[in-house]
Amino acid sequence: MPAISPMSETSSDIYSRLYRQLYRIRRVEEEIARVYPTDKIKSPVHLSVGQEAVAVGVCEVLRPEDVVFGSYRCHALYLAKGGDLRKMIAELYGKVSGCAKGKGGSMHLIDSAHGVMGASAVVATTTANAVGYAYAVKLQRRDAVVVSFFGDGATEEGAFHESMNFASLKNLPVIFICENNLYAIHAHLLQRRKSSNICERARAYDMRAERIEGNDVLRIRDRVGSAVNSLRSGEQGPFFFECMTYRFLEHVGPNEDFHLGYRSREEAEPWVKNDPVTTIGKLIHPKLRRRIESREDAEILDAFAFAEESSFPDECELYTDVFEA
Amino acid sequence: MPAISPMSETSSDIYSRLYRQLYRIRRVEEEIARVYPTDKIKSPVHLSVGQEAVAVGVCEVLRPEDVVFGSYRCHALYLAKGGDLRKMIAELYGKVSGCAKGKGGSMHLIDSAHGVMGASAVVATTTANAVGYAYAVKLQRRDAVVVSFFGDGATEEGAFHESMNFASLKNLPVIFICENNLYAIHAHLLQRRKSSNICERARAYDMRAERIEGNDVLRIRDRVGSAVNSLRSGEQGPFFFECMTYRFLEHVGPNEDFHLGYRSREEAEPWVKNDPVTTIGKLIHPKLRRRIESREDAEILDAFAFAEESSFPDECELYTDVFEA
Amino acid sequence: MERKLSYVDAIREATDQEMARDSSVVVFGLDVDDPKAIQGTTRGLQEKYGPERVFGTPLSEDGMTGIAIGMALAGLRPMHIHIRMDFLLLAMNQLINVAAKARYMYGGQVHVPVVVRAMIGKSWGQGAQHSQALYSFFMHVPGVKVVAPTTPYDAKGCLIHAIRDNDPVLYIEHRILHFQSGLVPEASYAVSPGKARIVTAGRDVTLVGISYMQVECIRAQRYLQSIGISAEVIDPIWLSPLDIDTVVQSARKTGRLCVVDNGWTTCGAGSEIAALVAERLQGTRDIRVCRMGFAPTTCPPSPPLENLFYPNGRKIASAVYDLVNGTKNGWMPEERPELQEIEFKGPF
Amino acid sequence: MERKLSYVDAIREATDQEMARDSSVVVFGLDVDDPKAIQGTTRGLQEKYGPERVFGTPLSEDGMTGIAIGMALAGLRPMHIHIRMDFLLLAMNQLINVAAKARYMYGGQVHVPVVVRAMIGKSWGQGAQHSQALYSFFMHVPGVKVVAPTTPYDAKGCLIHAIRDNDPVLYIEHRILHFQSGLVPEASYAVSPGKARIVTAGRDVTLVGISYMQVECIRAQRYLQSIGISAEVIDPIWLSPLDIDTVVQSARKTGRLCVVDNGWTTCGAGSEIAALVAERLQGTRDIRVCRMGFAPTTCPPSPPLENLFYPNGRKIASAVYDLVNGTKNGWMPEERPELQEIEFKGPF
Ligand SMILES: Cc1ncc(C[n+]2csc(CCOP(=O)(O)OP(=O)(O)O)c2C)c(N)n1
Ligand SMILES: Cc1ncc(C[n+]2csc(CCOP(=O)(O)OP(=O)(O)O)c2C)c(N)n1
Ligand SMILES: [Mg+2]
Ligand SMILES: [Mg+2]
Repeated sequence: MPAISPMSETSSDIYSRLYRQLYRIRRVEEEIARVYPTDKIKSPVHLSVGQEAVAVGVCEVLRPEDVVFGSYRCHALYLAKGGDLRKMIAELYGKVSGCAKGKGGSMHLIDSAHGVMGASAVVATTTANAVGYAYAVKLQRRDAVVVSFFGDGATEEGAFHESMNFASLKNLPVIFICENNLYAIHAHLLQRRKSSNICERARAYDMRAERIEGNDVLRIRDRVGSAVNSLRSGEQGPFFFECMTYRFLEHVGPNEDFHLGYRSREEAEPWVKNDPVTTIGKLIHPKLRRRIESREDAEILDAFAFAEESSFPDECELYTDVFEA
Repeated sequence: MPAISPMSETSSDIYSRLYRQLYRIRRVEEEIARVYPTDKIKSPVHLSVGQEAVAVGVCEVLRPEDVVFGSYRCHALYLAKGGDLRKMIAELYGKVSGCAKGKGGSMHLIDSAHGVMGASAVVATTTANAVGYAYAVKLQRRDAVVVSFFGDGATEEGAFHESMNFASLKNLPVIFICENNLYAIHAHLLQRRKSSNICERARAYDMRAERIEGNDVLRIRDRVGSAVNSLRSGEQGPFFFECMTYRFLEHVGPNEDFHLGYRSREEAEPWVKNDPVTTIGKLIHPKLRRRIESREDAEILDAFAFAEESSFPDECELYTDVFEA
Repeated sequence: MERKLSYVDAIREATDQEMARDSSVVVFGLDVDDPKAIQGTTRGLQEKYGPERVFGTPLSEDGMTGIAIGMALAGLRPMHIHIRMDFLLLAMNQLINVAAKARYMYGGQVHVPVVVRAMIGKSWGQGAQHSQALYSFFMHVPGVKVVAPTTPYDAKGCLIHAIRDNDPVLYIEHRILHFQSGLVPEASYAVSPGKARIVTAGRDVTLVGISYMQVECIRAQRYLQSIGISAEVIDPIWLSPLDIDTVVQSARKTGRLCVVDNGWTTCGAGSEIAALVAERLQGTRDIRVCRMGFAPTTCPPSPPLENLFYPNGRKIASAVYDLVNGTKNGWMPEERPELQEIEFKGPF
Repeated sequence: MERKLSYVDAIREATDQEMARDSSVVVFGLDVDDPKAIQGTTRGLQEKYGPERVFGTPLSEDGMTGIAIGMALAGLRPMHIHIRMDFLLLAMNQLINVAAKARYMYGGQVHVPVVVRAMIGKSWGQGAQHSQALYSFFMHVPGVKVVAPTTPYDAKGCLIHAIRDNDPVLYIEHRILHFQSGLVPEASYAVSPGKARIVTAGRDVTLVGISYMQVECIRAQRYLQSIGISAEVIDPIWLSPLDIDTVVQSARKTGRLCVVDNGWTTCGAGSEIAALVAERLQGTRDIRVCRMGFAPTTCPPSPPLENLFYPNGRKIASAVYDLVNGTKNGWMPEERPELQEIEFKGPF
């Protein structure tokens, strides 16, 4: 375990906060997976199970006024940044009480009140949006940091290149977080580029880039935290982090997919062994841990009940929100 | 003057061949500039005056079966690769005897018989086409090299990024030639990217990249020649060259543009002093040189006469070539 | 010729036969060589023809489209596959500015035999960005052909034509149609542009259904039959070039035209067909027209809203009833289970 | 209010006034801050409002469009300028998949007040890739507004509305119109969607001209006048949302509709207008329709072919003559110098 950068709190506070988030996200998605076969959730779900450490580690060092953008694999990010759980589950159920009134679905979670500025089903599109948001933040002299989350596959899109170039040209207060889980759907990184050198490419845009190995929530919190601090202290951006992580379940849907043969259980093993939910859980006193878990379990039950009980949007909702009323 | 890589011919043969091309291209464009005010050429002309060394140096080491793709600034490339002069001028005049029957214009010169595979008015589009062509060449086991010419501005487009990544992934027999003339229209390179590190970015795609300073036709011929030789000897591509050069005239049109103020005559001076047409001309015996020049002058006169005398396309031509007849 | 195949297998067989016949055919796109094999349409092709001719790509729609064009310029016949038509929006520059124009702007010196396979998604809350069918964009621009086969028979024949065509062809597949099965000759055959298909002859109204909406139009035809309205259902198959004559003749006979788009109606295929029919029949035959399609909104994932968003057999039947009787919401048929939508479980 | 301004100056003044009024307005795009200042439309703005609010960009249409959207999400009102509409093909994903859908797919939590200024080129052999007017693409997709002002007055008023509008607006400028001059009030005013303009009242035919074709329609109206055909010329101004009522009323009166697109006709604005008018008037009024626009080919640079490619006043007058008299090529007016095209020297 890497040391915690000195902060005015005991590391156990930090551990329990991190654990609370990790556990919460994991359990929410396990519940989604459990419910999914009932077809109550009629929306493609791209679960983050296994990857929670990235969103949790990064958001641990963010403030409410900071802003994040994500991809369709946005559940962990949404929750880690403080997105409303009830509204999230209701959105998956297509209910009017959802964060997007049932008009977004699982791939477009948003909670602008908590700085979750949206997620796109089209790879690499929100990266440019995040850069634009960061430009505005700088122009408006706002004290906020913008963080763009995307997968390894997103780095192959032209939009990624154009966004990097502009963010670097204008020294924008944006942090790029590449969640490198080695795959784009079923295609391994090395089927899509000659070498695994995402950080080198980022450096070619004249930005500081660093790879964080091992799906390590503490190290992510530590390293991204210092980048966030330099931005807050007026240093210029951007920063780039490649966070190595691993998806435990299938690309989309609630199941495992080792039977497909594009990756092996052996490959997954070390990641599963080193599952942050377990490792961080171990750092907390069992009593405290159980307290955290039962509180989260209750909240999750409540959120699903809320979604179940909520009503579907009224027919007239079909026509609203195309343009300003 | 850098040494000539050993080849089975005297350097004077090489000098005179290079000079012939440099002179030819320069004179053709001077003639275009002279005629332009008469409105006989109703097509936007992006002249290469000052930049001829790049196309000439590269094409000197290419064979007829090799293939080049260019941008709208394609006159020098078209001629250097052996494109038909009469057909080029006729195309600018919008005549049916033009290389595209008057349906392309100055920005879309093509001569497939001589390996000039086209030019696009949309920046960075032919780079992807060149990469695709190189993929085919490799698949077909053809002994040909593909060269993609583009400007410094093109490297900012997403299409450039995607093309580089794929060319590198598949080790394609393609050579990228970035004609870095420091400007995109009136915007300096450093207004568009944080630093002048085009080669670094190319290397981030795991390809060999080299900058060639000084608009030096001999060095270009030398360095690109060795890349071409390695490709011919079965080595894998791609290769990337950033050729520093300078545009003497306005971005589009026949005139100088120093009065606009986005660049200074002082900046241009060293380039003009070191004008390859002059420097290479000096390496040739005056007699020989005059012989070359008068031959070229005559051919150019003939080409413009040909264009003048040629007829415009028949009305029915409007509807042909949309689809296969 | 009694062999039945699914739409998926029809596409796979067409591709296989053409790849065997012509070594210049190459197939690529995201996930083309993965375990899901693009719904099965590319299953086994890489094993059979090797990774040089069949391969998955990086996430680079624009670049790979330009690369496909470059391959075509070099004599290959590339097929570029997109699991969502929505992603074509990243490739518009190469498709519209280059592929559609190359033959013309190079005075016929080159041609671009590229096939772009694009899938339309529906349902299961795919929502805003996984539900669009933007074929009208490509009908608008000269230089690209557009086909949207609805039957397994046409899926095979149109794809074979598309591969052999020397111009760019956009081949549109609706994911629900992938599950249809029907008669498909084993021998190779081409379904070329020029002839729309009259699926059922009728007297009272001409029903034109595009892509999956063809299925809903057939349902509507059944509903209408039950109350004595005889609909002539036409499948245009090729949208560009479009066989408008068949539609015009039918409309001249029935005096009524209803076009059901599998997309938004504004500036859509339905607008074009309605306008063409009006231009062609004006002064000779007074006709009634009606266009249907997606609601003029973004596609919502919430099931009840999604149902409102799409036309279906009953809504079409109801609209046609009004067209015939000059009523307004004069009739809505009871749901008939035997006409139920093909059962499928998402997400697709 | 007798002040005359050019279309270019009207755009510049609108931008200047809005930037002065609202510090959230930012202006960018390729070459926005260069000596040519986008035909003069951005002249002086950087000096006045600084390089943070007015700046040129890298060559990155797709990225910069996404960046504009991100700015809008953060509360700015970005104006993104493209010197050629053809380049929008690189930005379709962000425009269609994100800008047009954000408000809806986020359930109204956000809005995207982005203005995209796109210029249509013509003539001087610009050819295939510098001549397209693809506004029908944006009319097709819900969530984007589209405006194509033709007069300096509307150029200013529509741009002011566009900047203040809380949804994405595509603002289309034809480079020939840049040279028009006309009355433009100095005080700020908005020309909002909802009302098409009847430019000249008439009895015999309704002429709808889009963007620059408005000018050609006015020429046609003059030609037709000379032989006693009275044309009502309508400028829709806003294409989305479209004021179809004004066109329908006029067509009900004249019984004849000719729509002249400044683009290709297939699935174009003309198809939509013709289809809407047919749907609205069927059964109550028999009307004749005719659509004109670009030839169904790629744009050729060769002058004689280019002349054939575009509609003009005489061709429109001739088509309308046929529409009125049921003839075929019944009449073609002599060129009238006083109706000559605005003299301009390319390339633009
Ligand atoms: C532009 C675009 N192309 C293709 C797709 C289909 N697709 C959905 S997810 C995905 C893989 C993305 O991989 P990555 O960026 O690594 O994210 P991950 O799923 O691994 O989190 C692809 C190709 C898409 N959604 N958008
Ligand atoms: C995609 C695209 N964006 C913008 C333009 C407008 N434009 C024409 S040339 C040019 C500058 C290109 O600069 P560079 O690539 O350095 O080539 P150079 O003109 O210097 O040879 C621009 C921005 C274009 N043609 N295509
Ligand atoms: Mg991944
Ligand atoms: Mg340049």
